[in-house]
Amino acid sequence: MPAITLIEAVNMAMAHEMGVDQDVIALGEDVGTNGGVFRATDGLQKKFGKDRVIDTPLAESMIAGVSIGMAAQGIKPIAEIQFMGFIFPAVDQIICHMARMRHRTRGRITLPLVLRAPFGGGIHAPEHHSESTEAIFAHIPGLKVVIPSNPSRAYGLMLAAIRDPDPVIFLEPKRVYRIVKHEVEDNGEDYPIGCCFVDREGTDVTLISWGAMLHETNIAAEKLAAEGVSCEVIDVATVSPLDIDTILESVAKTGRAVIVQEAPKAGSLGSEIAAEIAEKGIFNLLAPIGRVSGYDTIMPYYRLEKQYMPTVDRILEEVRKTVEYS
Amino acid sequence: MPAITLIEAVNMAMAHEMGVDQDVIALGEDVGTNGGVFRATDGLQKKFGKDRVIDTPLAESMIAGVSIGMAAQGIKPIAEIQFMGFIFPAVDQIICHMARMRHRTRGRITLPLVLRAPFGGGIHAPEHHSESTEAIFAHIPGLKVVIPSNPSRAYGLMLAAIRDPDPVIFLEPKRVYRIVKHEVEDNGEDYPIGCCFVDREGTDVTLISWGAMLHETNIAAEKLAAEGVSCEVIDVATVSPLDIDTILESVAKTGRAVIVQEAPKAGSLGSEIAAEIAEKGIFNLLAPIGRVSGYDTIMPYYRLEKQYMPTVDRILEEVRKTVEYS
Amino acid sequence: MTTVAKFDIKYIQYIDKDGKPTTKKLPKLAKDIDALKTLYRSMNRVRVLDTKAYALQRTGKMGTYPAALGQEAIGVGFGSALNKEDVLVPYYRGQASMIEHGVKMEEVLLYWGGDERGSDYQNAREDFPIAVPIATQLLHAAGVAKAMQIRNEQRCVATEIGEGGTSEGDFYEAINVAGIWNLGVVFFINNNQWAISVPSEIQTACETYAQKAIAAGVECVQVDGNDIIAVRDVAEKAYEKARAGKGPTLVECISLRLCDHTTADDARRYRPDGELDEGWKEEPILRLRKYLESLKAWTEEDEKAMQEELAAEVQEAVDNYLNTPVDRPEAMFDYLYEELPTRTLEQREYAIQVAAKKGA
Amino acid sequence: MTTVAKFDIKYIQYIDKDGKPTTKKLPKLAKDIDALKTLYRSMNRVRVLDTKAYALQRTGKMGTYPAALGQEAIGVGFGSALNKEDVLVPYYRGQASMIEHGVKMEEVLLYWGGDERGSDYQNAREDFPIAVPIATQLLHAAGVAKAMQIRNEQRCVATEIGEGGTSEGDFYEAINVAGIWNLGVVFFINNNQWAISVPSEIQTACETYAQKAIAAGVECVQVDGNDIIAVRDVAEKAYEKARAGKGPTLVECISLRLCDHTTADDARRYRPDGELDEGWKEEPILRLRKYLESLKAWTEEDEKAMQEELAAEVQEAVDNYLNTPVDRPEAMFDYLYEELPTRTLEQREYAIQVAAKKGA
Ligand SMILES: Cc1ncc(C[n+]2csc(CCOP(=O)(O)OP(=O)(O)O)c2C)c(N)n1
Ligand SMILES: Cc1ncc(C[n+]2csc(CCOP(=O)(O)OP(=O)(O)O)c2C)c(N)n1
Ligand SMILES: [Mg+2]
Ligand SMILES: [Mg+2]
Repeated sequence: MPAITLIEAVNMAMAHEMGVDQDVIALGEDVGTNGGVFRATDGLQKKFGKDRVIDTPLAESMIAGVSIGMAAQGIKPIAEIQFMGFIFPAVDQIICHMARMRHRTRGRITLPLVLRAPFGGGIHAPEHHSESTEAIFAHIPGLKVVIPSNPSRAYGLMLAAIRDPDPVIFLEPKRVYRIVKHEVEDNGEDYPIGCCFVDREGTDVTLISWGAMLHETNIAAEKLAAEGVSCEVIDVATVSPLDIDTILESVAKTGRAVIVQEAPKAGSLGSEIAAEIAEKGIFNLLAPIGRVSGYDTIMPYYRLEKQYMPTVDRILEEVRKTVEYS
Repeated sequence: MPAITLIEAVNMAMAHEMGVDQDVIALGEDVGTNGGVFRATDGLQKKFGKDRVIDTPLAESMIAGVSIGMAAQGIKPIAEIQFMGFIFPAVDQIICHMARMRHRTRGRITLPLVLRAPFGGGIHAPEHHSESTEAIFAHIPGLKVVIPSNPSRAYGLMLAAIRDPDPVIFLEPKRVYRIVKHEVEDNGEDYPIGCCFVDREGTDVTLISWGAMLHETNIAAEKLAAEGVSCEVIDVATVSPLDIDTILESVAKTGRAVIVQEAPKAGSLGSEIAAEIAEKGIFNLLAPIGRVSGYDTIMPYYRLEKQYMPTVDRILEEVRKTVEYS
Repeated sequence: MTTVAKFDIKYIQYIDKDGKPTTKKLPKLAKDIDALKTLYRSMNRVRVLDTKAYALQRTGKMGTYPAALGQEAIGVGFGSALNKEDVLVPYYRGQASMIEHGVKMEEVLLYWGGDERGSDYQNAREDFPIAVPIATQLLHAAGVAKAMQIRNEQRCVATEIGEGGTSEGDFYEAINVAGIWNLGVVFFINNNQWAISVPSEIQTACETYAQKAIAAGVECVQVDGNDIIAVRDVAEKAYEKARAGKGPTLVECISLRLCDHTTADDARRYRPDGELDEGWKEEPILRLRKYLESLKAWTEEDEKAMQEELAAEVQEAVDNYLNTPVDRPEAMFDYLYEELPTRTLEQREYAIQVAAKKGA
Repeated sequence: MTTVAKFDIKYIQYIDKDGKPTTKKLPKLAKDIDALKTLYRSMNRVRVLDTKAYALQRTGKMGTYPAALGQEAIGVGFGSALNKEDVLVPYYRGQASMIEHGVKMEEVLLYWGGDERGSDYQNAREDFPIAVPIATQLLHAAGVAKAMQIRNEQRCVATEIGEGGTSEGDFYEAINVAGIWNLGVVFFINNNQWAISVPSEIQTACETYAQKAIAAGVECVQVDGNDIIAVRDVAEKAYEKARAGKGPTLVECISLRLCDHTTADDARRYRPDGELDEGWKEEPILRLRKYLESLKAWTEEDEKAMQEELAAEVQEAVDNYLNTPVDRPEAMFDYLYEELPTRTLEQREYAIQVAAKKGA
């Protein structure tokens, strides 16, 4: 079993499901011959033909809207938005239709579709290619928003997303597309959507993160272990609907929480998690909830992006502060 | 001085500023001859001509995009989106350009524009006409998001929004367009953007709300006063950037907080406020933060909308629970 | 300077406003008295329903409602030409086509009466619910057609939009993708000359709405939307072409909105004097009646009988609507996902409690 | 069936790929040797800059960069025809027109080198920064033109988009509003035949991109985008019309992308064999050189001298770019609003501290 990267895992999951389910198709800008600008769909058109791996015209609202139409007929589209920064023309279709078709037809029409998009900073990309706007979608009832943090989860969660009878926004942390490899068996086994994963068990403090930031978070946890601080690390994975119970249980145990995210802070997913802890677990807290976050400013172009992105050092500092608080 | 409604105040502020500043213009679908579907721009075209009060083609991305172009030239557009449910085609222009033009040109191009939209439920409107999605915009750095709750504030804040050198999303709680009247002098005095207003001083608990919900919140506070519970009521008014200091001060005084909002709960502005209190004022809290909110589901059509919207009773219950907590 | 491409836009009309044929090459339909009577009845049915819906709204028993007054030939024309297995993707003023394709009148009323169950069509299971966000539905129609193409089905899709809605980007993205993918979808533009208060002179510099299809390489035609024979005939041919895998068509149907935009509108604020008087002379129902009368196929008694029957039919739908009790509060949650997340489940329980208290 | 509207699309070319005139009715420019030499130099400048930028990227000194190889006649042609007081609203592959309108080469490099200061154009103060979200910029261009119209100014706006970008709704919304408002804006389509890996056969069913303007009632024309005399002449006339309040024009310029989409792309994955060989025979620089040579207006020595001068000029820009120190970390915050909110002010202080620690 060869070790594969996160993006290869995404590819493998799509290929797997297209192989077993005729109704699964892929579409998007440059997904065909080119295999996607990040090669997420590499080889799929050769394998499954132009009818099932479709290069679309350049129009995101169209990609989303057409996927809705197809899904209503029982086709299971996996639509790619080339970068999350270009998802906004599709927001109307996502919010006004994708999220609510089952609801508004009282279950008559359902939309088994996946909308994939690479997101996040740190790869020296041009303007509009590095933002993290998962909070927008996590606020929309009727959507599921999934963010895998490593190859195994990418494989299992992508399978689950395709099989899910409802629309899933699948956000891929492109900074870690290729930085770790896992041995992933192509066995068709999916991972549950709607559950956190516990990356590391610990007793002193709960670190909560998702996507690419989990890597810095895990490194920080490792370093802290050497200092004698025992961190529990939670990969949120499904950012909506949020599995708050796992987080609350952990915080009940550790009494301390630090949330690590790349997105701007105000009105973010981190705010949501903090609010939930504050509502349901406030008196378990021995320290204020720590938050390591991108800033409430525009994602800078790449020369300054390192100044924007949370680092292992910033995490260490915040965790130490939280652990030392009394 | 005749008493006027919230929507009349919006109209009066626009008329005032168009009178004193040639660069101010209004545009949108049906804003001209028809004076807007809610009559917000009633009479403006007659007064200021078709060059300054412009009926646009039916295209929201266009309305936003063209406003950006005009504002870059120093025109000060007040653009209407007919209902907030139809703002989504414009989201790309709002997020990718409106919010960042000053930033990305290092101050060379600035956008003194206002994007108005009526929002919120409770008026038996058709589908897509009743949602409260302020959280989406409050999460976007570079925007200001203002929500007046009564006629005086609508007048003062609209003037401030027009005069603001940066883009302001001005959300009008249409349920209260006509339910209260204030005596508002047309004196051209603006109210500050970026500040909460304290509607009512109190000592036992801080009630935090914005927009139409402030009305239920104030009624609840009145009833609670009769029971001997002293509520401080805060109108957030500018939901982004948030004036968290006023809220923290109040909570430091009362030790208890209840947030009241119409929007769905997960990832909402209420989450943001709760998270901030939890981060910066957690040990002032004598009770968990109470939250009265819309549900994490699609805004129902009107037959069920009353079941969705927070009521005075629900507020009373939550405040009592919060006050009695020990 | 050489010419590299040429286009022209055709206009089709068979019956003029006085019910007189304008050409000798009439389609078969023009001689099929039974078919014409059915169309005539259908147009009248919509008009009765709309009138009733207006009355319900005025008496507080309905929400905002968009009538199709003066535009009945369009929806009835293209809706009736669909086969049962075709799919209809309507816009909000689409009751005429919806009813023709099997949506019940009481479902239409339920939808505008603020009840989601109105979109759980009992007969037209594959048809889309009404799209309020303008132009979005055209992309769904293209997607449905794409699904049919993938599966090699001989079905087609019909969708409708107002002329104002053609200014939205989604309109153009939809016709463009339909063109390049050669989809079996037919786009009908109801050019009723108004988008709420905005006339075409403010909407677009185009001479015709049909020509917008040229931007997508899609075949197009302009039709007299008050002439149901023309609308229906053009629709039939476009559907045949679509089902045969020969691609999309865009059909502009010229009519006039004889009513307010919706019950929430007052067209007197913006409609020029005289427009309505002229419009009423062109309207589709009277025109077809005159034509039928000229064929000696319709009498005053027929009319009376039909109106009575329609009144009863619509009244039954209204009664069914009015007798439908408000849905359970938990219905707010029950169709959000196949399975409700725990968190929202708690809210569901809470909402039930709150409702129970209120009820008590 | 009557015909209600007719359209045709004209194609303009003056000089063919061998540098030979294709008509006797040449515009004045074709005889203005000095002007042609300036255009020739400008096209070469862009090519030298692009080559340099590619090299910088390959050696880790630049971010992703989109070259304009083979498309220089378009941007140089329409960019050079602008007056200083006109406004340019470029797209990401717009360096040719930007430089013509006063943007410095080092600003272009700074932008793609990941520094916002690259958009703080020192000369072209009113020009828009590069738009990466495709088609969005066309609406800004329309808005700028609307502002000029409101103020009754005799200026105009030029904007550019790739042929793939015409599939976006914003493209259509922009030309439609420009049409109905009669705005002084000229839309240039760089039809370089590829949208990353997607050729026109997958993008639209249109025979021409010019014809998309018919959907907006906007005048349009197709031009040989490798013939700078044609591009420039058409641009001049369109601007004159725009400045005179006579409305918008859409100009499709046919070229070929001789390079990868950007430095992040590898066109060998999708480009058919032979396309490049054919393309290089059509390209605009060699063509103008041949034409100049045919007029005895250009020699090998001229070429050598010019290339040396351009190399030095571009090198200076590169040096300025490379010598620009990274901005202060607080610059992330300083241009967000006129005045930074308290909350964000705290983050600014914190960011400064973090940076200081890192530096230490
Ligand atoms: C995206 C969007 N923007 C605005 C509206 C509000 N609105 C509802 S109907 C309408 C006018 C539509 O006119 P037209 O397309 O001509 O259709 P008609 O109503 O005349 O049939 C507007 C602006 C909407 N429903 N959706
Ligand atoms: C809204 C949006 N979607 C997708 C992209 C990603 N993208 C960048 S360039 C490109 C292709 C553009 O092709 P074309 O418009 O023909 O211009 P060209 O690059 O060929 O000059 C794509 C898909 C983007 N920048 N913006
Ligand atoms: Mg209309
Ligand atoms: Mg291209």
